[in-house]
Amino acid sequence: MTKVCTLTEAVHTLVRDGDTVVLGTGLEHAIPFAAGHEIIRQRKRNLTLVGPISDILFDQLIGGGCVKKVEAAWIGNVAGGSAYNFRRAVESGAIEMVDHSNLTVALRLQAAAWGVPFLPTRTALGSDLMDNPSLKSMRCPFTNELLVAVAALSPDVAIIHAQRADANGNAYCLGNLGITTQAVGASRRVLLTVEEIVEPEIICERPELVAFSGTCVTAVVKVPFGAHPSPLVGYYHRDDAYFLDYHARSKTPQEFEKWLAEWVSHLPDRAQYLSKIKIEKLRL
Amino acid sequence: MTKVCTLTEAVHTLVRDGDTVVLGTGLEHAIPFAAGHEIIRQRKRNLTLVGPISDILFDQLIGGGCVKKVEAAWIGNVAGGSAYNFRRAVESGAIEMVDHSNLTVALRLQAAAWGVPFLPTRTALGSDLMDNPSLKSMRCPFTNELLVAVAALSPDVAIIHAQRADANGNAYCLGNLGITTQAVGASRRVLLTVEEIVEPEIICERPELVAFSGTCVTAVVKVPFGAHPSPLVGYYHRDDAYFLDYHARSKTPQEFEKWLAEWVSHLPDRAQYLSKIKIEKLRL
Amino acid sequence: MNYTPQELMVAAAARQIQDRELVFVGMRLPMLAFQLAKVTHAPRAVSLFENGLLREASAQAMIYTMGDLPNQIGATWATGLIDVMALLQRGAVEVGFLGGAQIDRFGNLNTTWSNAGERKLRLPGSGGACDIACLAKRVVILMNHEPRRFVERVDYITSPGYGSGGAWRREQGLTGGGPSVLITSKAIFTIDSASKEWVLHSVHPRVSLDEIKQSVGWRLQIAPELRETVPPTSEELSRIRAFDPQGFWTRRAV
Amino acid sequence: MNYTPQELMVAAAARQIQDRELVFVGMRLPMLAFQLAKVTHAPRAVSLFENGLLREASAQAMIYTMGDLPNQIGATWATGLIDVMALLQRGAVEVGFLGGAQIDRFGNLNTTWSNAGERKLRLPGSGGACDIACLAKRVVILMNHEPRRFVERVDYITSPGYGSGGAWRREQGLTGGGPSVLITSKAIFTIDSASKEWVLHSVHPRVSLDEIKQSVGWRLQIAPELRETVPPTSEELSRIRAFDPQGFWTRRAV
Repeated sequence: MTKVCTLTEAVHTLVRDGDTVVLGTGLEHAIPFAAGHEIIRQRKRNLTLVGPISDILFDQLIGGGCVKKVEAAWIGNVAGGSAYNFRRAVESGAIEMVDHSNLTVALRLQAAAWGVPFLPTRTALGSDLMDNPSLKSMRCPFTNELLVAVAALSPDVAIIHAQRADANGNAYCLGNLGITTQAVGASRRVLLTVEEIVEPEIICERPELVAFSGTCVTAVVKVPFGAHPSPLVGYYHRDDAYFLDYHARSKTPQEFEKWLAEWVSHLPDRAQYLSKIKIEKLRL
Repeated sequence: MTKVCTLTEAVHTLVRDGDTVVLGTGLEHAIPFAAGHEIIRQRKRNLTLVGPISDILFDQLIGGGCVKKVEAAWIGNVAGGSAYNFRRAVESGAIEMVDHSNLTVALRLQAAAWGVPFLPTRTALGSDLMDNPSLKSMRCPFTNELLVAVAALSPDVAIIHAQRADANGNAYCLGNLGITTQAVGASRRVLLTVEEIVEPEIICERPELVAFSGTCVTAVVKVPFGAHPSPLVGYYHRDDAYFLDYHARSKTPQEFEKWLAEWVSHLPDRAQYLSKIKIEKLRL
Repeated sequence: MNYTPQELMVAAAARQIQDRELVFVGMRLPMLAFQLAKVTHAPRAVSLFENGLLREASAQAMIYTMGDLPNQIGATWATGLIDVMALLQRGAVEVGFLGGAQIDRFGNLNTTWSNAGERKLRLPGSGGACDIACLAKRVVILMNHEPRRFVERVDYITSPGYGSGGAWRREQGLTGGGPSVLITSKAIFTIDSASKEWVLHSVHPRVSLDEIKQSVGWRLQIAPELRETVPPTSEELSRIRAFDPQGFWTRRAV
Repeated sequence: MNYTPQELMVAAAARQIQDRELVFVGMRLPMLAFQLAKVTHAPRAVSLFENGLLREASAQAMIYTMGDLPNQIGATWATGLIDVMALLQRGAVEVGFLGGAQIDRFGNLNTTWSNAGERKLRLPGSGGACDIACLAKRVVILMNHEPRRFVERVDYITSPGYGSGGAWRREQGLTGGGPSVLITSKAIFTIDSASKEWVLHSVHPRVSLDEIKQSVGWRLQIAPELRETVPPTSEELSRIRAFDPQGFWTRRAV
């Protein structure tokens, strides 16, 4: 009984309509675009997306009709500016938005990962982010200082992309981690995509590089370049031109539909996607 | 202006009479015995020791007359049983003891490292450990569940032993970490002893192995075998016989005084100490 | 076949571990029990150590402490104490092992202070024991069977069992399941589901029921069909002796 | 010497960084400012990125995002967001840089919602900006100087400045120092120590005082000895252009 399966199977089994899904946990690094595109292809609906900064993947999922709610700190295109599907959907009321700072969304997941119902912080005090049911003013039981209590959140699924893992899901996560460990610890199911699946003995050579226990992981899928167009430490650079092209081609719903057909809906799988890209230019 | 100095200088400058000192943060691994012995030699007084499980180093510091208070989860000799100086001092009222679980002492430091005045937990509920001014019952502001609030603690000094660091104190900590990152983040000053000091470029090759930022470190001291008789991943095994010998030779104050003279007080430095040990047998 | 009480305890403790379980191990006898379970019925059990280690493979040499290099080498995850305690606190750890200097009718453990006549004796303290007692789904307790250790009410609750019994744990807000089994050098006890006090489940070979009754400081409940404890098999014994060749933990005269 | 307003802003921002400071950098112009400070007066300044990176050495190539490989390679510490935010929350970060779509008299920033006549425009949100605004010892703000961005009161406080002025931050429990300097494409502002509103500190070359006064939505305080902003030196300009050869961030026509 192994956790290793195909991306199609993993998304089919782990991501269900109406789920709360945390993804893009590395901020602009190691974003699980391959898994995100598979969610769009499988026409998942009414998802709640949770994340800190998610470059353009949230925008694509919103444009793909998968999303009813977003709970995040920042949604845009870091190099380009606005995320147009997101703007349109929030301004029209088509999706619900719950605003966070990076730290408050991280603490929602950290609380759940630690098994406590809340964690205190000094951020967000005095800001309008406090208009959020998961943030409450409180006083320290020892010092009486004003603090913000952040309620725990346990997503249904976390989707993570990493460099390598064994078949049990023990993964090396190289480079910055963002809120990856918190997301894995908080979620009921974890879908892990990796560049390479290796033997457990390889992982045990440097157990300090393992970011979370494989006991938390539900499915492990080998997806080379699974984070493209975002960068991945040790494997490939960011595809800057792709982000700028997406920015130009998502300004109207009509343009976005064409982009989506070309890059997601009409492609059967990731292999076809990669054949459209000069991937060797990005490889380290 | 470098942080690199001798152990004598570092202990002289960083550890002051009356200080709160956290050490033994790796539990039974990487215990900073060399620095602890230097504290005894320099006759520091009225220290408060903080730690989770500290194998025999706390016992030696207590026997050396350096300690007025201990705030910890477990004090003993893991292989042998009792820590006799500790027992004598607590039973006679010579030192004050504040009892913790491993998690509550870790959370005191984690709270300070995070810059919040407390953190909540579900441990210790219903236990007599609650008879501790840094633990208080509270209710979750969201769920109303019973929890324990653990007050932040900022020690004056953390003493850490690691494998290697650069001159700024950016350290690779290999093997289990215990509460090392929490202790470093919580403390006003950090005394780091290491097996090797290396160039920053070496550290930057694998920044995932750096356990804390060198910006938190006050002094960096090269002390080979600085954790003996405790083990250090990548460098040396635990000296089991030494622990058992200490156990046998600390049963009475008189025996302990002889042990202390032989192994600490009458030795000028760590080099002399190491010359008394068959260190090659322990080296990896 | 000859075996020591400690060897029987290790074999009985190993049977408490099921395959694929995440186990908070601790040192001494539970460590041997975990190693034994791995090579017999629970090859995919995973061990967790509070210093910050998780192992899928067994350690390859005898260890005195969880920080010893044979426990570090081949670990699957090397991290900090809080990451490991987080698994415990969020309910992911199926079973934790504990010992103690003193235990009472409701499974509360004391490893902090004990009263010896006039004198108060200081013990090492909780370590991670309180955390495991509060937070693990099940707790298995191993103790040497000496009458002074089995009292109506412990002098100090280091590691909560069922407090004063009944719904006490829920009232305190405790989320872990509490003690499920007590394995001593003379007998095995389980918990009465309503009163939450110990029930004598089985008596080890060559131990009399009276001896057990007289050794505990309260009126002991006894299971309707009291059994004799299943002794270790020869395979179990040879495995245990391979892990602890000097009998350091199992006190076997070699 | 010719330079763009963005190049002047970068040079002015770099001067806000002192040697050895721990700096929460962010992207775009502040990133260039940090790089410039490192090669001029602050070689030992340390940069911190909310994705979980700390760098003692500068990045060796132009980056679009903090996750780009030139920012990862040569990092001193690769960790998680909370570890970096912990440095901020415990008061270890001397200065953080922010931008914004809208700013008000008391330094409050809005990057969430803005009102354009009837329509509400959705902006990207806080990211780490609220955290930096709440927790850094000093905050330096860089903004393009367009009148619609400078209002009496922001529509939404994403990143708190001084709220309604005076002791507001202390009353809210905020531990960070709040905004210290605002660098726009036309002028530099500092904070009045009592009222906590902006004071016009210097006007950039070729910009008139009247233009500034008319561009803000409140009655602007002006420093008694109003200066002209020191323009970037030729060394600063050549450094900036080496970091951003295409003028991607500094909008320089090449």
